[in-house]
Amino acid sequence: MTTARDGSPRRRHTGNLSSDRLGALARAALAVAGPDAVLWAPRQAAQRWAWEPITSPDDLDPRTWRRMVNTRISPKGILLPQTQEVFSWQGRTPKIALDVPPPPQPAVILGLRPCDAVAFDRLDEALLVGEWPDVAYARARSRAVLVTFACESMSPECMCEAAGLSPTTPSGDLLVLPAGESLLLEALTAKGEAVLAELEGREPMPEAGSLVDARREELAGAAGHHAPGLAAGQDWTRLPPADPETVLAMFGMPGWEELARPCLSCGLCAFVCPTCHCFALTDEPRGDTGRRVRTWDSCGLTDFMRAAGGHDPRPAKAQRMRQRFLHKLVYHRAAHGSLMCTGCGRCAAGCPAGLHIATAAKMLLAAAEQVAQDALSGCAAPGRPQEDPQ
Amino acid sequence: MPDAGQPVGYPAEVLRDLQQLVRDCARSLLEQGEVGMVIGHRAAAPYGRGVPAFVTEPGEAGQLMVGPQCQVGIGKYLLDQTRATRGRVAVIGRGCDILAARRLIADNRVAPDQVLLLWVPCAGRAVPEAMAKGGAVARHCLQCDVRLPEPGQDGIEIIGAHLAGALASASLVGEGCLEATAPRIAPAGPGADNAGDAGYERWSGWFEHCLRCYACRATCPACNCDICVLESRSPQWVERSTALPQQFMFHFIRAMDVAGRCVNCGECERACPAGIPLMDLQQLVAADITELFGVERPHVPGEHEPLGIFDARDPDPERPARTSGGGALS
Amino acid sequence: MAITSGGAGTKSAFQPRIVAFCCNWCSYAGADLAGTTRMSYPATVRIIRVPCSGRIHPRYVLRALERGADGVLIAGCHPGDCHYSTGNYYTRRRLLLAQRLLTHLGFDQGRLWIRWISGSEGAKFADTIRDMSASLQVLGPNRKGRDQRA
Amino acid sequence: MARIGVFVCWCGSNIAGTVDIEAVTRAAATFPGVVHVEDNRYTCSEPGQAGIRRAIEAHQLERVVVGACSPRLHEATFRSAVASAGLNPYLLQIANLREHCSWVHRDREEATAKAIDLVRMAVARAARLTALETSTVPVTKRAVVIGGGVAGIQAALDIARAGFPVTLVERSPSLGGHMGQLDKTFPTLDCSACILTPMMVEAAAHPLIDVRAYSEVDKVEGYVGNFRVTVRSKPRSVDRAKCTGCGACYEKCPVQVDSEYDLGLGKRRAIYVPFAQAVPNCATIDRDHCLYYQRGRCRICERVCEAGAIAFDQLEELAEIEAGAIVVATGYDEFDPAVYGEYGAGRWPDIITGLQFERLVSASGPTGGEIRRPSDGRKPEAVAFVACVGSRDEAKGKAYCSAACCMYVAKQAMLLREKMPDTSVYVYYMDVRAGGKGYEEFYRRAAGQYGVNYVRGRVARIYPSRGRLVVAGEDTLLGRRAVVEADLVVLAAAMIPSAGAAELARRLSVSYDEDGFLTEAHPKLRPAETNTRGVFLAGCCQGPKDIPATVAHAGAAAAKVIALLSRQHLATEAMTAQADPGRCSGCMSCRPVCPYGAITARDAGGLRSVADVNPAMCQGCGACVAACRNGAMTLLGYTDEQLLAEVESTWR
Repeated sequence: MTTARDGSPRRRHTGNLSSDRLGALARAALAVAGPDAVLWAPRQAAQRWAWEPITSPDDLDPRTWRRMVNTRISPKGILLPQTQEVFSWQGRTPKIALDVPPPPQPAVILGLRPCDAVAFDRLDEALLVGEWPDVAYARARSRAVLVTFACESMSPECMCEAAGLSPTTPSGDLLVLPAGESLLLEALTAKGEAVLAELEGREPMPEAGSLVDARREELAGAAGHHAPGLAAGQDWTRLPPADPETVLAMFGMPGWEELARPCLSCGLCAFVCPTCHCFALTDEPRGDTGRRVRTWDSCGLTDFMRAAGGHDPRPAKAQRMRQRFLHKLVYHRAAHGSLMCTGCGRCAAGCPAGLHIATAAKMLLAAAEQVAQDALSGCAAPGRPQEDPQ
Repeated sequence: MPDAGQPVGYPAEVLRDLQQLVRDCARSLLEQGEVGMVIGHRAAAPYGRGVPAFVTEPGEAGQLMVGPQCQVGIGKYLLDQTRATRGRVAVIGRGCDILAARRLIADNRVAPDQVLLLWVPCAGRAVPEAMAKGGAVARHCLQCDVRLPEPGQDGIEIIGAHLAGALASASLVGEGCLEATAPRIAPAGPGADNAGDAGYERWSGWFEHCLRCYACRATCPACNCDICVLESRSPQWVERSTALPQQFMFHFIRAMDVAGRCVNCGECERACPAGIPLMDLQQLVAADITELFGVERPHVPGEHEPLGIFDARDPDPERPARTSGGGALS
Repeated sequence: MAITSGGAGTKSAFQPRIVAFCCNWCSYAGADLAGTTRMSYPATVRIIRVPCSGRIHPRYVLRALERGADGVLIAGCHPGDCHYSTGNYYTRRRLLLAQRLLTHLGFDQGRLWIRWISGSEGAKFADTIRDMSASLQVLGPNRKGRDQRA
Repeated sequence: MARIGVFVCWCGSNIAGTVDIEAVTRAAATFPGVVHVEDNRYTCSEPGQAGIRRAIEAHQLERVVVGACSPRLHEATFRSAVASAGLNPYLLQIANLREHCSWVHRDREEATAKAIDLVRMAVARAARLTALETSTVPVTKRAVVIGGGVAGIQAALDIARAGFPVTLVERSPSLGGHMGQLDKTFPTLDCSACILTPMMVEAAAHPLIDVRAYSEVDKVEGYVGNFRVTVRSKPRSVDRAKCTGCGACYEKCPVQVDSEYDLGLGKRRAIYVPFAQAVPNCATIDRDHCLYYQRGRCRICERVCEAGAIAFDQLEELAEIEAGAIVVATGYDEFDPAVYGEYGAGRWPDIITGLQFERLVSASGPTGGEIRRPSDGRKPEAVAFVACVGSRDEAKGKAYCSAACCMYVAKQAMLLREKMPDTSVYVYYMDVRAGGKGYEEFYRRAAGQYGVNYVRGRVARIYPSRGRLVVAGEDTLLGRRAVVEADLVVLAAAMIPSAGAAELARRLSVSYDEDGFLTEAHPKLRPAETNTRGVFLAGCCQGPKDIPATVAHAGAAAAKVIALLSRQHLATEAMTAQADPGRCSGCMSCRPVCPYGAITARDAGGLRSVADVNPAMCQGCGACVAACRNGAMTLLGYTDEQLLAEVESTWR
């Protein structure tokens, strides 16, 4: 007797499905998600893997996914679209009519990698926790079913282990462990349970039971399962809880300037990131009609913080980059106890200037150790941070 | 260099010699105080790809590298570094880096006396995804005409001229990279397969995936305005929403504004996370500029921008254009 | 299918929308002359007055198409007669290239017309609008780069 | 949102006949910002304008839209109406409901729909209009005329006679230019010197004309009304105030050199007055040939000069002259016929140019008007003229026609026949262009009663044989070879812009064509103006002309200058370009496309420079705005916001 990821008490529920029955799994998930649900899965187009709506689940072949480490763009847009209408209007004050768009169709996201599945947990923390949950995201999220596929291979870009995760981290509503010709399923939430139940309702399916743990062991031990990139051997969970002193020390590190030198102030890192969720609200008038949309934004862009009147609290790119990395590795953790980076590696792979979050992490770990040592050796704390890098 | 995938067909020993020359040159420049900074490449994970190196101490010159892994264009960094550095700034780069620097100079953004340009021969640069497979050369490198330094240009010095020949003969395409190097779009225009609806569908397909992350603009040496019209709210030419018309406007404005100013470095396409073949557009426009206005090698910054001058004998839209593709419908 | 002059008489199903940027000194005056001499052309055109065709950035062409135009006309003084001596030469280069770029993006070349119309060429202005309307009727409504809410 | 008033005009039945005014006003009332709509039978009439004024006050209107006839007709009218109600005149927008709508459309329904669109566009634009001010610049009441030939003198005199001071700058030691070298002038055959000399004298004597001969323009700064012209006066080594022009010095000067004035046919001394009627009548020492300057001794002139005017240590003077206007009258030079090797010019002394012939036939010339062969001084028994040498020949010369040659060849042929009736004269020509009052008759007289042999055809080559010159050509009319043995050959060489004209044009930022002639602002309507406000053209610097055309052109330029200088202040355009220094990244792509040189780079500190527009020079074409990539450049009155507002409201 354990508790599910969503806290619901449950008996461990697993299943063993032949991999050519993936379509059935998909349809079961669709049934759970609702009548008008849309199925999303990775598909290869123009040499890249991308998330696309799938109309014929039976064409899905998990074997092809083995060639995919991960999609180039994260799946966050499925539940948090880059462009989302908040409301539309018609007429002019005083005679103005507002109209709120209908809720999105429920989504089944099939084939998530653990790093991306965990990323939705992070988005939940950022957008749903607290007094003012993000209504639009909440609606999409509550009706979505997440089916995670454990990774059978890693690329030089992968950093999940540095981020405290693994290629088999239980995440999403249902975890799938590919094992040869069969898919070992493990329900992780009530939704996952429902999917398995639905599946069993259609045809008898054996329990996977201990096979799941065995396969997880196997995958974890398998070669090439240790982040080979710059992040190799790093463990960001060792970053200390963000006590003011440490944060000030990290904030004041002189290294930011040098680290940021190559940065070109584009927004790529945030736009490919599965957990970045900053947005901008803008109006799009068309005569007497129009709409208010929210669109992805990035703290790396030069005008991100520019206020009406032109003031910009973060004019230097070093300041913007510090904000980004500290938010990923320190600030969010202080608020919600978890790293805002799941180690998917997209930013590092995509950065046109070859910047790497692991470089920043290394710097932060060093700074933290310094603080710790100073504390031990009883000598004075670093005190006030240095001047902002300009 | 960590897990560097040396692309097939590169003469490793030539690159090694070239690299030594580059390091020595940078070291002596810094030692003699000729420059305050040398911008070049150094190896970094993943793939051991070459990322920008900003060397200010003679001792650091040893980290400089050359070769196909040097993906990141470094010319544009002069914009920041000439302002941030005491003394001149040297760029040790390939033809495209040099052209990028010349673009900034031509655009009045960098003073010629603030920079020192050192041109290193190049055998093309690798495609990120293909690095693991042993590297493929970026498409536009196949059409590149500045791989080998052009002597006799003032303000530009050449490193390793004697090695250029060896690199010139180097095969440009690595293992399993043909698809990466194949041109994706054929020239449009009446008759061409992607003219009209087909072309529109094709570009719509690409633009649908555009994230508006501005990486193309951020890396483009011709996009060097301090404040960009693409983010302007008044007048607002492009709205933030990623609807298709906005995407077309975004890419039309960018293509038009760099028309005749693009240095053919391919940075936009390399940087694009959606893999949009942006260089196709630029190369089509460059060909048009040559055809319509007789400007040879429009990617080489000259005294005038092709759109900043005119010739009374330019083709006239009222008369049928010289060839298909251009001119007004009459 | 052709529009009868004046747009009166046989009204065809599809009336194209043309945005015309006319330079104040030649083409706008030409359009005025078409009026003073009571010529007639289809009511398909909306003229926007600019000091010189050299003022028009190619962006305007796409913006007009985006916001509902089926065709865009850029009209200026004949090359060599520009009131500001050289403006239209730059226009010619910039818009010829813009036209190429649009075709590369899959737009129909006939969506953008560039014409030189002097203050004395009222007839040429009327003819241009007539021809352009007719050829746009053949092309049909523009859907490319079109903002559906416009 | 600005409070907008819309005024729809019936224009009698002109608009109302085709457009349903009532429908338009009803629609206009619903447009954003519109707080008042009314219609008038004739909005441009006094009551109509009064209506606008009333409404502005009654409804506190902040913008006015008038739906009426073309703005090219009544924009000024309505602007003043708006202004008289205390509103900025540029807060007016006109919708062209007549020329662009009611007069070109027959279908009432269509015309009405279009009229509504036009008003909507105007309202949308009006909402984004901003108040504009025309600033003024003072006018310095002086003109600088560059070039002391007949064009420059004429212009200087006209301007001075109107009461404005003039500085007349001439490169050579004396005024007069090429006209001073001519003998007689067509078609009247009156003596050139006789009509030019009085002008020269008047110019020199005129209290308002400051003649600066032997001087050149070094630098030109500033803009219309406020030019600063730096004039460099070369040292004559003679004190102009003391020199009486008695001539004792050049009587005694031991050095002889070729005379520029006589084009090498005669000699002058190292100290000289170029010609008898020279103005100013003051000697000049040619330092390149003077023994004292070359060898350090001689100084004979100093000894013989009773006025003690010789000043060997004279230095060049730089004077900065403030002027409101500049007239360029730099004239022409003769095309060098040596380009035509087959004509042997420069190789055989008896092959001369038209201008040289003028000196040869002139009573003041080296031969005292006796026509002699330069080589041996013999009287020529046969003389051949060759027209179009360098003109109308794209291959080796110039594409254009030099306009004066046909006539001066006829004139010179006549003079010859008059002086030496037994000398036979041949004229090789392509065709005779005698467009001008009395010209055709003049040419007929030459060919007819003067018995000049006109041979239609180009000359293939000219070569010496037995002491004479064989002119081998073809008579294209008779279709046979036309070979003439002549003793003297005169080549009617083309007119080309005088040396340095292009350089001067660059200093004035005036454009010039591929032949180097300065470009007028408009080929038909503004022939004496240039695109640089305040700079005008007179005479052959703009293109080949004969004397009457030159004088007329000079008069035109003078009239423009007078009109300019008689203003106390110049109003600058209100609708000018403006660069936003905060947004401009200083790429200066705008600079080359500006036809008025109004844009300069200004240091903005921190290694930044930004574009700067001089509103006094800007004419508001907007070329720079289209050249600006990031929208830093704006054209007041035609901003992107305003134009986009029109585009976006076109059909909604």
